[in-house]
Amino acid sequence: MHSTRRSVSLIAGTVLLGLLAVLIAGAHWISPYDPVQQHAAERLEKPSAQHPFGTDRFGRDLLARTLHGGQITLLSAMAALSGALAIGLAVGLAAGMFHNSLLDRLFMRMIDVLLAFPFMVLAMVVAALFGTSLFHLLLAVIAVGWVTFARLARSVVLQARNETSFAAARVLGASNRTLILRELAPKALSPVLILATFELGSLILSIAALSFLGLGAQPPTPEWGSMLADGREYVLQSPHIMFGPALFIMLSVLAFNLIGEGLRDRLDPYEKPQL
Amino acid sequence: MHAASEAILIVEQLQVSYRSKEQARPILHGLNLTLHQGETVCLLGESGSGKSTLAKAITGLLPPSAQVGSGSLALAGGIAVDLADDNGSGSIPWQRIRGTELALLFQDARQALNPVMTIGQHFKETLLDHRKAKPDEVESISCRLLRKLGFTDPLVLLSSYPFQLSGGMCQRICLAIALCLEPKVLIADEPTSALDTVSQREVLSLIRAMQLDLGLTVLLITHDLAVARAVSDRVIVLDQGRLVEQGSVQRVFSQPKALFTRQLLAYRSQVSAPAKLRSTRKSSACLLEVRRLHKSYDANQPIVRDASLTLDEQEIVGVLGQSGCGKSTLARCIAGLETPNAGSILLRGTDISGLQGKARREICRRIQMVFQDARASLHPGRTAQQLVQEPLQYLRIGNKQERIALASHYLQEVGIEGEAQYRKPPQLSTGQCQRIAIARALVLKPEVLICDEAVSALDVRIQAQILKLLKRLHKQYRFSILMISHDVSVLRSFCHHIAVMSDGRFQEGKQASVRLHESSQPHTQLLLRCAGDLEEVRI
Amino acid sequence: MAVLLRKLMEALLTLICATVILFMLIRLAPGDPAVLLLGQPSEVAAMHTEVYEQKAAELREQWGLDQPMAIQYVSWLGRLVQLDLGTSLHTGRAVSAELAERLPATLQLTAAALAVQLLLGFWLGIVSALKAGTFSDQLIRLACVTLASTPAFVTGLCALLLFAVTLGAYEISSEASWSRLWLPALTMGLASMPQFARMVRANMLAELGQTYVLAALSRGLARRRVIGQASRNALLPLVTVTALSAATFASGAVVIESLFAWPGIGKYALDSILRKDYPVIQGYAFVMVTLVILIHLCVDVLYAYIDPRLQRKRRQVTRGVNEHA
Amino acid sequence: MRRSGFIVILAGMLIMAACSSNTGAPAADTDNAQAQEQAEELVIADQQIAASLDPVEPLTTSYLVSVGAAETLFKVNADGEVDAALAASARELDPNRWEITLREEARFWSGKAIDADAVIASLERSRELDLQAQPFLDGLRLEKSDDYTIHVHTERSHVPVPLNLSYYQTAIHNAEAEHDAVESMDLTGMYQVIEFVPKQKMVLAAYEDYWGTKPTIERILHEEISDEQTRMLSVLSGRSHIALKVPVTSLAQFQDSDTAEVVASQAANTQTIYFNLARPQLADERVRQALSWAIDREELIILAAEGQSVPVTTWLGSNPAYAEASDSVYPSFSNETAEQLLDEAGWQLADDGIRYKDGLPLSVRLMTWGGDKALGEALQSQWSRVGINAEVRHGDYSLIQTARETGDWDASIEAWSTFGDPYTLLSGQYAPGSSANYGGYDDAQTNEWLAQLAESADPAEQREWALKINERVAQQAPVISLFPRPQLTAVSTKLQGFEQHFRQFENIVKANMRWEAE
Repeated sequence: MHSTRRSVSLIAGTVLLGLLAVLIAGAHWISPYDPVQQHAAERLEKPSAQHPFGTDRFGRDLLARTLHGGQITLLSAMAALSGALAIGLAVGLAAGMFHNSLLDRLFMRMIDVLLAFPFMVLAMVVAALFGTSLFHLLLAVIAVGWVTFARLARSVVLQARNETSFAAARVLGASNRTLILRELAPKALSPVLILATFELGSLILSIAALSFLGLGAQPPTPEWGSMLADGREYVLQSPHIMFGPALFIMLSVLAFNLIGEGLRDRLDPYEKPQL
Repeated sequence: MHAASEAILIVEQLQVSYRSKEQARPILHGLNLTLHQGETVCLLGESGSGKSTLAKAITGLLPPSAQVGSGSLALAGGIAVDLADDNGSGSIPWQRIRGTELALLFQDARQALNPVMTIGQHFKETLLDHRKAKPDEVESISCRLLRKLGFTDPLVLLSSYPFQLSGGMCQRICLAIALCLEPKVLIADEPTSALDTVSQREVLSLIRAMQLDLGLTVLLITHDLAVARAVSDRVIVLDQGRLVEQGSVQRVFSQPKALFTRQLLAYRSQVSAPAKLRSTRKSSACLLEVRRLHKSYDANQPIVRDASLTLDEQEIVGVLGQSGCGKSTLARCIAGLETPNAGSILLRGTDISGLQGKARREICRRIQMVFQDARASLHPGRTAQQLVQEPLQYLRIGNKQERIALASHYLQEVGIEGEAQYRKPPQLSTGQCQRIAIARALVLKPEVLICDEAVSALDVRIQAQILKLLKRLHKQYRFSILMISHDVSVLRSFCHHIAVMSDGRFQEGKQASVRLHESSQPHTQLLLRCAGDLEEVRI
Repeated sequence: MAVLLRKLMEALLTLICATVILFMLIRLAPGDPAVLLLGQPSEVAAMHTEVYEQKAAELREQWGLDQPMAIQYVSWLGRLVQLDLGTSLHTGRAVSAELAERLPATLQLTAAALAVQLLLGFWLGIVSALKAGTFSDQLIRLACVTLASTPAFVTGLCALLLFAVTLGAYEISSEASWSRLWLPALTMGLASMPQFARMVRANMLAELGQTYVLAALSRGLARRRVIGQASRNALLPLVTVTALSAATFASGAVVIESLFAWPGIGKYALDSILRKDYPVIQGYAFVMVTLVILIHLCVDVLYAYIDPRLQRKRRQVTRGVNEHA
Repeated sequence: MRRSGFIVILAGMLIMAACSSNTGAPAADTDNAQAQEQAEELVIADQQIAASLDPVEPLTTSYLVSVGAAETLFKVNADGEVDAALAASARELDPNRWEITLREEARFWSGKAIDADAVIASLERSRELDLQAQPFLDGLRLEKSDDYTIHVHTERSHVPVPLNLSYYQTAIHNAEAEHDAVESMDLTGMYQVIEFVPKQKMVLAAYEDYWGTKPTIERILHEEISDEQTRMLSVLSGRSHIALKVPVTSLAQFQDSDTAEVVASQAANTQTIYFNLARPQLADERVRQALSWAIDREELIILAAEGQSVPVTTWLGSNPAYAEASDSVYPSFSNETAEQLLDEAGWQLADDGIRYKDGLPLSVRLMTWGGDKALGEALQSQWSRVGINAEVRHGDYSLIQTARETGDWDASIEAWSTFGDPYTLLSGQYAPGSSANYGGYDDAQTNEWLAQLAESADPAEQREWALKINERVAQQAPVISLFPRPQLTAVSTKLQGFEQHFRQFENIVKANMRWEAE
């Protein structure tokens, strides 16, 4: 009973994500409208059979925009995440493997420094520095995002270094490269990936928030954050504009969080006494 | 001797199973058990036999994944409980039973204490929660108890934290805390397995003393035949969740009825049989020499100081010492896992201490190591074949076919054959894992094999098998062995020479194991006495 | 003491590195601050270029913008040491004074939001852990995940609409009064609560799996007391998280503060970033970075007090034991 | 655990209760008082309020003037005529000299007389310290004629001195005062500042000894609510009585409201696209003209301004005085003309729907900022219909400024005021090197006409020149004019007497404002 219940969130998350992926990937077939084409005559229409999510101020079909926006939002969040993940893992592994070396100290100092910066401020300044575009926003997100992963990877590696299997591999003659790739990386990977699923959720929110502040995707690219910002202007009159992107942001973050929860339960199953 | 006195705890028809991945795995099959007032009963069994589950079941501490099929518990005070009811419903008044009726001791005493609470707080909380004392009496009660348990300065102890104390001290404190509620029955679940011989002896004699002093009834759960023989009045032997034999300690040890008990005793005598070793040829060359080795992580607390030792070709040398004496660190230094602060390690005359990179890896061909926890040293996701091939890959020995052939050969040598070669550690037994670890070490044809407590955590049966295997391989492949252990009997039966380590150094050179008892060193004598007490003397 | 000193040195080093990054970032950002200051679009686009250029040059000199980076950095650092954060380009007032003015409002909001986050997160996390695997656990986790998935500005806007316009129970003004606190605090606290609850749950489950919990139960201690012990230990590692979320709140919840017109630091920072008010951004970021580093330092020191395991210097107790009983 | 959970909830509720009772109790006590005060205090929610109290600080004066704290010598009324304000009258003595007569009864808040010395000192202080006052005071020499008369000598002839002195940058203040605190500031307006929190709120009370009509509303609270949605909600909730800079998008939300209504007017600002003429594709006049022909301004107004404006095709068209110029050049929207022009210019339509010439696409990157995002998006859509690869970049203003400095820009949107002295306005936009001539427009004919406009003495003649220049520029299309920026203010239905003004800083507080009779 215990184990079956535990995976409910994983299953629910996967199913939800799959559903979203199908919807988003099939945007062309689900909604026949061009997400960018403007129709002044059909602006601000309430949801109807023709436009299930209604239309925005330019008469663009919101369902089409939401679905196409999903491609952009999710892909860019994933791209930023993979960037941060790759850097974070590499730095974390290196720092953990060569614990207390100059390299490690240097990395740790960098991490400390970056952690001391308020995320939003750094992201905003970096975005302003390079100019506003989704690509630059992603760079900014990566620039601050890798730190979390590096820290986690390093702590896992430090723990793994004390394990018998690490000592065993060293005694058996494994080189540093082998040790990192075969012994440490697989151990660091699963907790880091679990963190990543949660991070992906908050990343979607962060990108949305930064887009909301006008630092993200440029028009007419549909992106959930900027769609929300657009819809906000009509919040009383046509709240349906915000409905689509808000719903999809919620659902996708929910999906990733559920998967994260499920994965974590699986990775470290808890055994608590009956109280 | 207490057979006539009244039954103080009766367990009937206890059936427990664990749920895992949809199927239930039965652990206990309708066990019956009766304890009488004032006796010490030993529950003897191998790991996995269900003895700890019994202890948890009768104190209501089973994890949620365990299910009690049936079973009843009756205590002297007229308390009768249906254990099958206990599935989180809270219908059983455990708070009245635990602590005051039944007290429990755990294997790892340090883990059983809250790490951020002082010892005094533990006493206070326990006493006050049961209303056994008024707040102002707590200190005097706990001091009295601690003094009784041999602590001469209880006040210092009350303000210390668990992490500041040794494992043996923690176990004694757990005992004191358990006793402060004056329980009728004390259940001790492997209370000494995590301790070295000296502490083991201390804790056991304390339990015995308290039992006699307070008229306590003790249920001692252990896998160690020596412990069972040393302290119990009555022995119950458990095999795979079934009670196979019970009777007075003398009877069970002298005339075992069940086949299982007979086997256990036979293995034990194998393991601790006095050495029948030919002494090594005087002419054999010195293979490995450790010269004045010094290692510390913290300048104030050196782990190894000024340790010197030699290992000749084909020789088996045992390093004996209490836990924390620095013997494992010494082994890790020799294996190249640690860099010593001072001193040298000579392998055939060449200093190999503190080598890095490629040079260190070359030494790996010549010095290999087997660890205490074999399962932890193996990657859970790889098959036995792959695991044995690993060192060959690391050191780029042979091509793929050759590696497979070599691995198969050595796996066969250690007794892993056929389909078992393609299983992964989680599907293999602890003994098999240790065999794979040995095969993995030997596949590089090392000159020195270091065994760091390689058999300490194993059941006696597996212990005997592994030792036998090592002996055979030693004879066949003619490597030298450095055997690290805290267990005198194992070392005495296995090694040519034994060096005793304490406080990071060897008090004297290695002694022929047969003449160890002639040593004049007081520490050696203490170790021997404690071990000997357990072997032969009843506490 | 030596440990404290080493920590202090480390913190200082981090701070210096941070100031370098901060300085570089701001200096590399686009826009000539002098031009930005002078060139705000006004009623009529008729600037006399000579006068304008002259003014701009004067300003550049005044702000030291024409000097080499290194010198600018050193002089900036020198001023920082004297707690002079510079003068706002926009208002011409001291940045330190402007920050100090807004700090109370932000702290007020921080404290309240933190209280919401801690109380609710703690409670839900513990309940969820104790009932792990049951329906109520799933329900709590779902609620938390849903809450964590909702953008704060959506929740905030809906709350504002409901309470201010529909119910008339909330007053929209620019003041940081107590009667206006509850809504932004609740919005902020609820947004950050799920993460906290999740960590409480995970830690609590890890603690409940420890032997000492079993041991305490085996001594017949009351359920409440055992849970109390476990939750105390589960919360210990969360001090860092709490301190950091306090720092995040204190650095200003940009969206929440501007949505609720809360006159705090976050809104001030956003305005300044959009206005490229360099001294303010620098001063603000410096204060926040220092705050975070200080918080880290304090947490380190605090742990030494609350978690006895970290008091490394404490001796092993070996005295007072009879070798033999 | 159930119990401890309950305790936690209880604790939470207690804290909440404590918070609300903390505030609830005094609130209840002062409820009546507040209700009365509420009836008297006018709450104005603005996007920004003053950051300081010194009238020479940028923008500060604008807010001081708009809430009635500071006054200028002259004032422009809603019809665009210059009236006397703090000054009693003005007279042009000769083409290079004006005489300004002051009011003897007017006093600063400190009681100091507003005499010629004080006024000259004030204007000189503005000239010295406020860069933005420069354009209006440049070339003017102030001379005291007698205690209450000033002679203004101008370098250029026929400078409209009263108009110049109606800009908020020339607000009269006591030059001897410190202006660093509520107590030390000294102005002349009908409302006196009594409390000030920079960038948060300013409280004003009616000034007892005001020279003119005393206001009926006793107190004003001017507060900063920078988020436009929140600002709008504050009026809808009844808390504020006036919300400025209401976004056009929220117009519909006031339709059903009986708490507030929106007053909309077109500012004398033209939303204008500026082109970077240094770009090869934009250096071609035909391309720029095509870009203008391709714009459907009616649609733009619907999409980006909710219909709250009217198309203008020349820059001066948004000035009520030049209304006839509003569609003198591109009278209608015509994609055909645009396509024809582009074809002529050699930009051929390719299969991907974009025009190419010499293998290069016809690209225009339009930079927008502030509230013009939707406008940019609509423009992008319209331009792409004729085969232009239009890109929109929305950001903050500093990005546009930086881009202009480095020359790395194609087009940007900005809206300058079109009200004022035609020479100042037009030369600011089109004279080579002037500050709003971003694209580097330099046309010999236009320059010549600008010189003639400067020389011209007769208002009718000036008007003539201005129209000619305006039309020529529109023809050549270095900029494209779209429509006057709509200016929306949400006003509580309780308030009467609010009057919309095309000058933003003149449109809030009037002395005749009063509360609707209950």
